[in-house]
Amino acid sequence: MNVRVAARKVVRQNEFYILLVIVALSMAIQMRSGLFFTANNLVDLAGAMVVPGIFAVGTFMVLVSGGIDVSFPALASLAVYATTRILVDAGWQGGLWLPLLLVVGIAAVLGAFNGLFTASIAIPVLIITLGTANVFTGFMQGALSSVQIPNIPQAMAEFGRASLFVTENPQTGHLARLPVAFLLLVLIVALAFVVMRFTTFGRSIYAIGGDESSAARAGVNVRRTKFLLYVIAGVLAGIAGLVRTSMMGQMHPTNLLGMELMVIAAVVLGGAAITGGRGTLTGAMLGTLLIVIVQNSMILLGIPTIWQSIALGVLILVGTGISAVQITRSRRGQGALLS
Amino acid sequence: MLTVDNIIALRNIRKAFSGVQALDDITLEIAPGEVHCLAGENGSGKSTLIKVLSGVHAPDSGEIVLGDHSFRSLTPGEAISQGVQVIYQDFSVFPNLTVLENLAFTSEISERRKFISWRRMRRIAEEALKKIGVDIDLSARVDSLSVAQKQLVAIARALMNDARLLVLDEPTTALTKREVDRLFGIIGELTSRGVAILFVSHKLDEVFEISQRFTIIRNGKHVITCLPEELDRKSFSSYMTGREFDQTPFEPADVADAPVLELEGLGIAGAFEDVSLSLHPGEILGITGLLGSGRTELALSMFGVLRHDTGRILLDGRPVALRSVRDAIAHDIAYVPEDRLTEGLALERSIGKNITIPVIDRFVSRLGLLSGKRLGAEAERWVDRLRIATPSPDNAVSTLSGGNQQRVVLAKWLATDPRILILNGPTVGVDIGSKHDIHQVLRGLAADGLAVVIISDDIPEVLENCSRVLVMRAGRITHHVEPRETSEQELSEYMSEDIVEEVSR
Amino acid sequence: TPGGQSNGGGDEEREAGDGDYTIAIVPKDSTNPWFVRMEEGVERYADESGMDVFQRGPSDTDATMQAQVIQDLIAQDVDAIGVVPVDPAAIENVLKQALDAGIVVVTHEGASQQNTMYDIEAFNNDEYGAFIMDNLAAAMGEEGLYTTMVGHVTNASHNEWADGAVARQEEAYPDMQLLEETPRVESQDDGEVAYQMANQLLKAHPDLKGVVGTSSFDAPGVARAIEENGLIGEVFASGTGMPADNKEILEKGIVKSLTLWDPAGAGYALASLATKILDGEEVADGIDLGVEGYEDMQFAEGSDTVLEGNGWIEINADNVEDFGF
Amino acid sequence: MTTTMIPTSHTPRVLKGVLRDAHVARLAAVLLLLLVFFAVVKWQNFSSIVTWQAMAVQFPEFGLLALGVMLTMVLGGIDLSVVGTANMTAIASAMLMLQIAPAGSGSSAGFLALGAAVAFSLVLGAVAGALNGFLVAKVRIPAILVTLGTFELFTGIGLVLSDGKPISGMPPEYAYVMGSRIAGYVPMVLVIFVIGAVLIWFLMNRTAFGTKLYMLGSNETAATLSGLKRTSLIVRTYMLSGLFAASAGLVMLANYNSAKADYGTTYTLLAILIVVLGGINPNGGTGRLAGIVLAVIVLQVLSSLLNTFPDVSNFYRPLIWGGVLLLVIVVNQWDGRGNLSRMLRWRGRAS
Ligand SMILES: Nc1ncnc2c1ncn2[C@@H]1O[C@H](COP(=O)(O)OP(=O)(O)OP(=O)(O)O)[C@@H](O)[C@H]1O
Ligand SMILES: Nc1ncnc2c1ncn2[C@@H]1O[C@H](COP(=O)(O)OP(=O)(O)OP(=O)(O)O)[C@@H](O)[C@H]1O
Ligand SMILES: [Mg+2]
Ligand SMILES: [Mg+2]
Repeated sequence: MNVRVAARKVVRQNEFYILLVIVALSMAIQMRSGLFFTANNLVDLAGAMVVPGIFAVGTFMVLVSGGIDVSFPALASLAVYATTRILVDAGWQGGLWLPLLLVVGIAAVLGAFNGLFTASIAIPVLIITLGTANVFTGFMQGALSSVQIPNIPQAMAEFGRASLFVTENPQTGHLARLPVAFLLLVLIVALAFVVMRFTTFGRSIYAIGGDESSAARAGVNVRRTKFLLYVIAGVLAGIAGLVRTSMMGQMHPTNLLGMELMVIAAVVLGGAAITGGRGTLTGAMLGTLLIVIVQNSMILLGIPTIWQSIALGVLILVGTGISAVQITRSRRGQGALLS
Repeated sequence: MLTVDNIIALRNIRKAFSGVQALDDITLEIAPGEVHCLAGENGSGKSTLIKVLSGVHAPDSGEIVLGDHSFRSLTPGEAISQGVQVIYQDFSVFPNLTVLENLAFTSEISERRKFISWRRMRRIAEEALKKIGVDIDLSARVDSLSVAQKQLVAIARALMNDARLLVLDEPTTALTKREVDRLFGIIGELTSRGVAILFVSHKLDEVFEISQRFTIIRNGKHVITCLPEELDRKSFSSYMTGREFDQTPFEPADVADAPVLELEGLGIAGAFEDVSLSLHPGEILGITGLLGSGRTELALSMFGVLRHDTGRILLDGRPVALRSVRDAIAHDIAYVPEDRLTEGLALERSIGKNITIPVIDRFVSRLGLLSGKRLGAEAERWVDRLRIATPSPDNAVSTLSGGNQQRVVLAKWLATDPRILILNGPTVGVDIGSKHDIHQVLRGLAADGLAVVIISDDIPEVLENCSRVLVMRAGRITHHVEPRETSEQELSEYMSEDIVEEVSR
Repeated sequence: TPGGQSNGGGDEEREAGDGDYTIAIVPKDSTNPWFVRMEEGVERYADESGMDVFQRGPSDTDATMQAQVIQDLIAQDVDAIGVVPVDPAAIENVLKQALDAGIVVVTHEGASQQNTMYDIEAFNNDEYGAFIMDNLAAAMGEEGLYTTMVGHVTNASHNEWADGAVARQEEAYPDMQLLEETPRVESQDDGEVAYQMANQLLKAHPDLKGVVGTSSFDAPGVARAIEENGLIGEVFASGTGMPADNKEILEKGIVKSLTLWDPAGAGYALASLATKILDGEEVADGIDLGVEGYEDMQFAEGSDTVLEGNGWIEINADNVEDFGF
Repeated sequence: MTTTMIPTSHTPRVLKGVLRDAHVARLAAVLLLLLVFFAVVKWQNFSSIVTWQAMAVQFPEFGLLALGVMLTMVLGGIDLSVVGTANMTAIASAMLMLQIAPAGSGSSAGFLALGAAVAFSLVLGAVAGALNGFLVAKVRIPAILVTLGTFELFTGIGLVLSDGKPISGMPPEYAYVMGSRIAGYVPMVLVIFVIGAVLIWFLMNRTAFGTKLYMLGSNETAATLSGLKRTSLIVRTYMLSGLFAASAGLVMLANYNSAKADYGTTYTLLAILIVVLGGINPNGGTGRLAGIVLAVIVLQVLSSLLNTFPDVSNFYRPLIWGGVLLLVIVVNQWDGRGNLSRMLRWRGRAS
């Protein structure tokens, strides 16, 4: 009986369907190429997850609070560009602590800029961050006249190259390495999980996303919570940017721009409500994983380059469609009268 | 007997919102252990006063005294820690969180904890529910609960801490008699412990049953503070509204013999079953029952929102299939929904647009263009006819008070020129003045030959305005009652007869 | 006739032949180090000539934005515009408007451009592609499986270079084969995508031995995949790249050689050619634009608008330090 | 609601109605200030007709896209696929034109091709929009996901059709008509934008559709209970968005005399920026056309003004756009609710 209840609960959840879609897609790729379930491929996917994954954590937290932040790629680019520029110009030879500190510091300030607006002005966050995103990009490209920085500080480059372990394909001898940065993703996801589940701050974010005025009436300091949230989201974005730059071994100021929609889509795909208050970190990660798999399997699937956009589009629509239809169907059984 | 450091007082409070003086020099004192009733028409400033007391709004001037502390203004956190607990009209629950969290979250916040212990929260939540003696699944998400259950959650949450003052803003609008009785029991217990209660309600019976002192306000100004003995219903209403009413039972003028609507053995699995009734032009049929008795589902199936599994619906003796709201409208059926805010109105749109939306296609010329002039005239007509208090029908509905918003919903459906009008809780949260007006409108409509169905658990409302009353219980119609041959007491017993109340689904 | 037609509100001092012109150079996009380098040439010309010569490009590699920049320049009544088209077809209209307004129009990397007075090519695209192929073939030992990578499948010159490379292989390197399943991949002008694409390619086709890169993001991204897969010396990449950006991969031997031409020279040459036209000088075979590689320009075969310079540069581990950019 | 159709009394009343909306009035003030600044600082450019013609050719592209996005946002949705739709339809109709009138065919074939292309492109745009609408309304996928997916899909179809290359060599008649200047001054593409805007004005203010749209965006449950056809309204709205995207595609085809799968990639965010700057609430139910039109013009004037300063790099453009957006937000808040003072007070407390 209890098992059935639990099973019904699982079946009502979005995560379940995303997982099904992921499994089905993996099977399809495996059957088509025989390469999906190889150690190298899985490690490559894990590596490719790092940056979008960290972005997704921040995006998820903001979505839960009822906002949509489109400024994080611009924020990350600016923070990392400024950091790299400063350190390269100063000829920094020391450890990773300083780049990390600088990025976190700058990103926190930029996040606070977002936070100041969102916490004090009752206007959809999408609008505000659309403004700040442009300001960040414009500041980076205009005031800092950003250009590509080919040689990043030694410590960053080393961090980008460092690997946890290396897998080898016995037939081809090809290697794949899991970057240390993957640990960072795991750490951040774990931290975010604890924050969202076991801290008053995290639960306040859910409360605000559910009903902001109720949260205020319950004694939540809504402004401080939101402010802090955007600082954290900024820091997470900055870290993701640092990871990307370190892994590429180069700072390209505009590389990250335009990623926001895909990341938001991934998190929404994972079941986070665009209206706030609802969603799980598991779902957000699964959604991101699905998108990463799709983007990283085109050649394995043998899809010609020119058809890849179509394939990506169809996969997004089918993936979201399946879970949307299932969710509607299972909710209908629950007796929602309207809609 | 009143110790000074226990008194709760608001002194000379003023509060204005861009242009509206919502509170104009209001003073209010509440003694420990007292049930104090705050009465006033819609928009008179009751909720605003409460929000000042609970720290949601900072007053423009005045003083808030809690025991031996005096405050210029409060924050919600301060208010809670000073023992002020509020159950808001909209309950202020978190729809996206579980019952458990809704109950325990506030205490986590007020204790300024950084980390949350789910075990501790569960304990707190269980205790809170035990205190008011209800049983709701703690892991259920609040948006899956019924309105009454949501309210119970809000009440349990407010009562959980050692409140010094419990404020209830229209707490009984969504409760049935039985639940109200239980609430009053809880209130009695609290007052005996010295907790002060500030109570806002538009239901006069309740107000007189429970209150020990009254404060009446009008247009943000203090009118009178007095004891219940000094008031009767009539003077109470006139203090509130500055008008006089007298309510006489409804006598249907001439009811047609041929029914316009018949239900035969209608049923929806899990909601209601075997419902048969007939409705005649010129009558007002009451359907009453507890929440969860299937009354709303019945109404929705008559309006084409829900599809019935068994039985059939006949209009003018001919079976019809109501597959959608549009079908129902095409058959001249109108439905005033239960919750005007989420189901009835588009708040930021204009009054005129809200009224004319179901019939907007009638104002389209052959070229496909809307006739603004005719639309405006139609809106004006309804604003006048239902006496909706607004300077212009072009104003947003959100600028109206609850009673007037309800009139907009009514106007919207009358504008469709229906033959059958179904109203679900037509006067929930509406003040006596507006309520009276709405009832007069309904009676007039019936007299003009409209067939009206009022679904309500407001027993006096049903008894005074309906020509026949059906009692629903657990999805079945159990009694047919003639209002003149019954009493409120009897009706209430029919509604709750041997029901082991199922609060959680 | 430059400057001959007044376009309303234009200032009268700037008549043809007065030797003081306003010349705008419009690159594809300006964060790209390529065009940052080009701007150096433009600025050098401005310094040397003392005229108002500046570079002004869109903030993204976007044909529509580039067209708007040109449109605004026309409205400002500059004397000459030198463009590096993102997409020649997309700016035909707006360049026609410029010509109609009496503005001198010259282009670079736009051999197919109709509405231009002259187009300067550092080289012929097919030959450049062939040259990239020669470099790759040398690295691969002239045998094995290879594929091509472009910034975007919509990028015309990248595709022309890639086509040129394939043509060269077919003609000169019979032991090399183009990967048939995936003959062309896209790096989306992003080093990370280039890396991920290369990873996938190597997984799906373990016998792949070389990648012809075209955009400046391709070779470094592929190089990272080669290094991480432990395939240095077994798989090779080639392509276009700036010396400073690629020093490391060249020195590590992941990429044997890269090819480029100096964008600063192109920027200088564009401004210089525009001045000559404005001054009314005759443009003929052998014209000297005053900068290395463009001293002896020749008309391309069968064309009287496309001027070709002499060549490109190959960079490798030995000479990468010598360029100073 | 007593507006008459007599033009003389009509214009001032419309203007009054428009300015009654505080947000729109502030945008108008911003535009006015901007124009004054432009005139003072760069009189030479300001007074030249060429400047204005250049602007008038530029903004219809993204202006038309913004009009479509606006409709979907009034509904509480969003359309991220507009650029994909524009490119796909432009490529398809360009190919159709080349079929009907290959290079060297006569002018009658050219005009036939023109007509066929316009019709085909609009139909295709509407079909693309209908797909979006269907997925949003019936399958109930969030609009942001639907349109992100269809953006990729439509772009992909464009790529496959064109093989990634520009489709060019349009019959000269296309450029002749679409590139023409009416009365020698007014560019055809501006006329198209104006027609589009007027059409939307009519839809929103003079038809039942517009009223229903606002109602549905404002409260879906209430609208459904009022008997509005939810699915049909949503599908029709996205169809309109597709239609406007297709017309933007035709304008781009005219401006660049070619169609390509990756034209205007920066327009998606720009269109959203415009809509949001224009005062549309992304949660649906509110917003005015006048706001959008003003926002389009403000951004265009800003951007053209910026281009007259050779020393100010184009990269400041997003900084300035973003700054204007934030400024408008703050000012709206400031005189709307007095929240600015609260924000300052709060900031004091936090430090
Ligand atoms: N936040 C606000 N902004 C502007 N005006 C407000 C606000 N809150 C209340 N008002 C105005 O203040 C007046 C008093 O409203 P209040 O909510 O206190 O009335 P009420 O007595 O609770 O009415 P009801 O019986 O309908 O609940 C009304 O005129 C209302 O329009
Ligand atoms: N933020 C606000 N801005 C403007 N008016 C407001 C605001 N909040 C509340 N009001 C107005 O306050 C008045 C009363 O609000 P309140 O919510 O107490 O009453 P209600 O629930 O609408 O009425 P009822 O007591 O009949 O249920 C309404 O006129 C409402 O429009
Ligand atoms: Mg109230
Ligand atoms: Mg009320």
